[in-house]
Amino acid sequence: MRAYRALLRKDLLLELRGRELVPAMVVFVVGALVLVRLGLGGERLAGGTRAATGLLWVVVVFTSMLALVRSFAQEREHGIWDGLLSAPADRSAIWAARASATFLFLGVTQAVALPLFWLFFLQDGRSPSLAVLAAALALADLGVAMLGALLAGLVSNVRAREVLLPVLFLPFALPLVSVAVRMTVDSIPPQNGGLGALHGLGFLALYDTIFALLGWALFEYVVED
Amino acid sequence: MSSPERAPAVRCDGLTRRYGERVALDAVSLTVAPGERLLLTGGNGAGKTTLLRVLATVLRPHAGEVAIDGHVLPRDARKVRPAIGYVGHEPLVYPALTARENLELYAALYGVGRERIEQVLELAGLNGRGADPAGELSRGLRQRLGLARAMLHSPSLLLLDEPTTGLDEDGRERLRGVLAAHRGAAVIATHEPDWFAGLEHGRLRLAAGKAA
Amino acid sequence: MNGSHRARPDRATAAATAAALLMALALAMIFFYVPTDVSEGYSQRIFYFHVPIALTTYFLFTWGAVNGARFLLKRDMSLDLKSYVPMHLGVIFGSLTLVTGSIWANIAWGTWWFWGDTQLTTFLIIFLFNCAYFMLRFSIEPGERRATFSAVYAVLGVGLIPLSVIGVHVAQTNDLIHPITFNENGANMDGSMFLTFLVALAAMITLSVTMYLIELRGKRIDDRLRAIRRLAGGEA
Amino acid sequence: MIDEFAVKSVAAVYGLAWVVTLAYIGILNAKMGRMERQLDEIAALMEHRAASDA
Repeated sequence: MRAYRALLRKDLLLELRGRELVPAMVVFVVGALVLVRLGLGGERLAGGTRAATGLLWVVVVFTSMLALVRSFAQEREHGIWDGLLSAPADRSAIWAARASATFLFLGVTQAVALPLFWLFFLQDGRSPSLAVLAAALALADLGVAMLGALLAGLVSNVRAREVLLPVLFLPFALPLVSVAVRMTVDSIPPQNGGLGALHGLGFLALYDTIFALLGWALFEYVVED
Repeated sequence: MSSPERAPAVRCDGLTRRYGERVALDAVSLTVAPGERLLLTGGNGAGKTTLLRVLATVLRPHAGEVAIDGHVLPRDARKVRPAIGYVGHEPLVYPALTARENLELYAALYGVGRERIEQVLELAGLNGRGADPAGELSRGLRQRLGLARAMLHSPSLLLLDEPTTGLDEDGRERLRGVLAAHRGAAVIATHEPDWFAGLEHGRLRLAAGKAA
Repeated sequence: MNGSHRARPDRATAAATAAALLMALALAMIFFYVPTDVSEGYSQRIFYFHVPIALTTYFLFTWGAVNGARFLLKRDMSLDLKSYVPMHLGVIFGSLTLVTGSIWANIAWGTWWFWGDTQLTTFLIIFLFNCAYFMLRFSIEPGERRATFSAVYAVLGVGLIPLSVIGVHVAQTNDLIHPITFNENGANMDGSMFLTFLVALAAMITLSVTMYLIELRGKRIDDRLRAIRRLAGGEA
Repeated sequence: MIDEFAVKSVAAVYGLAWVVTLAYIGILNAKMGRMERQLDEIAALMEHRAASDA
């Protein structure tokens, strides 16, 4: 447990000092939202709130990919893997710390993105319920962070990793997003009894559990050579 | 020197390790008794670093058998890691973190008390530089930080990969002091074996992955 | 060259014969025994190939993942091959499923692809996963590392199958169009249809097993030939 | 009252299955060709060796 805390502290310190990831993610989100807003047409938003909510999730997925591609960059570029791997600490602590750090970074970025989402997209006062959206984002971020930490470790020293990671990550993002989009879109009043938030949250919880277990169990194989 | 009942500090029988198609270590066999220091010599790419990384439980052997203190790798890797101090080509520290923060991280990974940090900083002659980011330290000072990191948990087996590179006279004296005071075994890859005169118990030359 | 010259049980030929017999039986039943579906008409007969091929694809992925997991535990390189071949066959059966699915969609609903349909979307996710598996495999040099990473990703994929089946189903509320083969109260088909379906499924799975065994045999012969060549070349 | 289009579709599906199987047989054939070439090389090497021994 002490190893996990120290590794997480290290990741947060590196980001605080380097400020390399979160600022870039925030700028990316803003840029993407603007791009999407313009893409959907000037005054009247084609597809209304439903389209906007769906597209928010597209931006969320691509932003998280940005965070994952830079995971373990420090360890790779400065050859620090040998130090972590020769230490007796359990290697899934490395995975857990990386996942927690990514989860926090995604959270910070989305805390910025949500107000902007309101600003850019919602004109007619109808918006998805904040509670449902926040819960879905939290659970989705957790799943993305845990799966992402495993995949980032896997491609850490593989050629063309910047291209490979999104390709490996995308199939797993599809079921997650399809439920998250459905759930948040259905939470837009008037609620016509679409996918209940509980159903959606249940699925996201299942998703997180599966990739918590697989991430924890498989990380050992991913970092050893 | 070697007491028969205690398992050898390091034992390799026909250790083989490949990188893709290339054979980096080709059936290397060696034994280091407890308390003995073995020098690894040989040109670049002879396999010295690969051998050290296998012993440091970072690389898995592809064939043959490797055992540290009688524990067979890679099965018992977790058991032996607390006893191994590994200094690689790289100092294995985060440049953006200060020397002390790096040591705090490794102290947590090795489950070692924080007071040990000041001791190893002192040992490596870095006592004034604890708060400097590792990236701003000179090549030699970073090499000393790597040595300090490896000594944090008072390992019984030292694995040093060309530890003298980049060290100034004072640094070399401190390294000599550490080695002289070290009771356990050591495997040291070096291009200047003669510098270790008086400290070494044997040498093994590697050429193209084979014990020459 | 391993000196095992014991008569190896020729499973490939046995499987091939079984596959041929089952396939013949299935075709006979599909075209001569089972009645035309009352509501969907003649085109419903595509079902007897499309769904078995899709299920075989899932079967192949699971098989590849199981062998991948076994490789991670045992580190035996032959298991890497036994994990790779089912994934490789999964692509063939997967493509066939998507194409036959589109043909059926075209006749049944008038569109080549219907996003509202859970089965097709789920399958596409799995198919994308398969392509990602090969992208990963081709970007690492052959060796134990490639085997380990491929095995890890294959095992991850098994997690994906239930998730995409449930996820897409949960997310799609308007899935009234795609005929549900199996729902809560078992197969909603009458006796003869279900029997034909089972025979077709058995034929398809046996066919995939045959292809698996043939590929393994081919690889074994390849390796041994290369070894002999080294021997012959070595001393010449 | 046979629905022409339906029959064509069904034929397309089953025909496709055969085409894929035949393509697979083609791949196997190519693989065997490679093996044959390797055997020829080995045979040549062995003959060369037999000649040099004699």
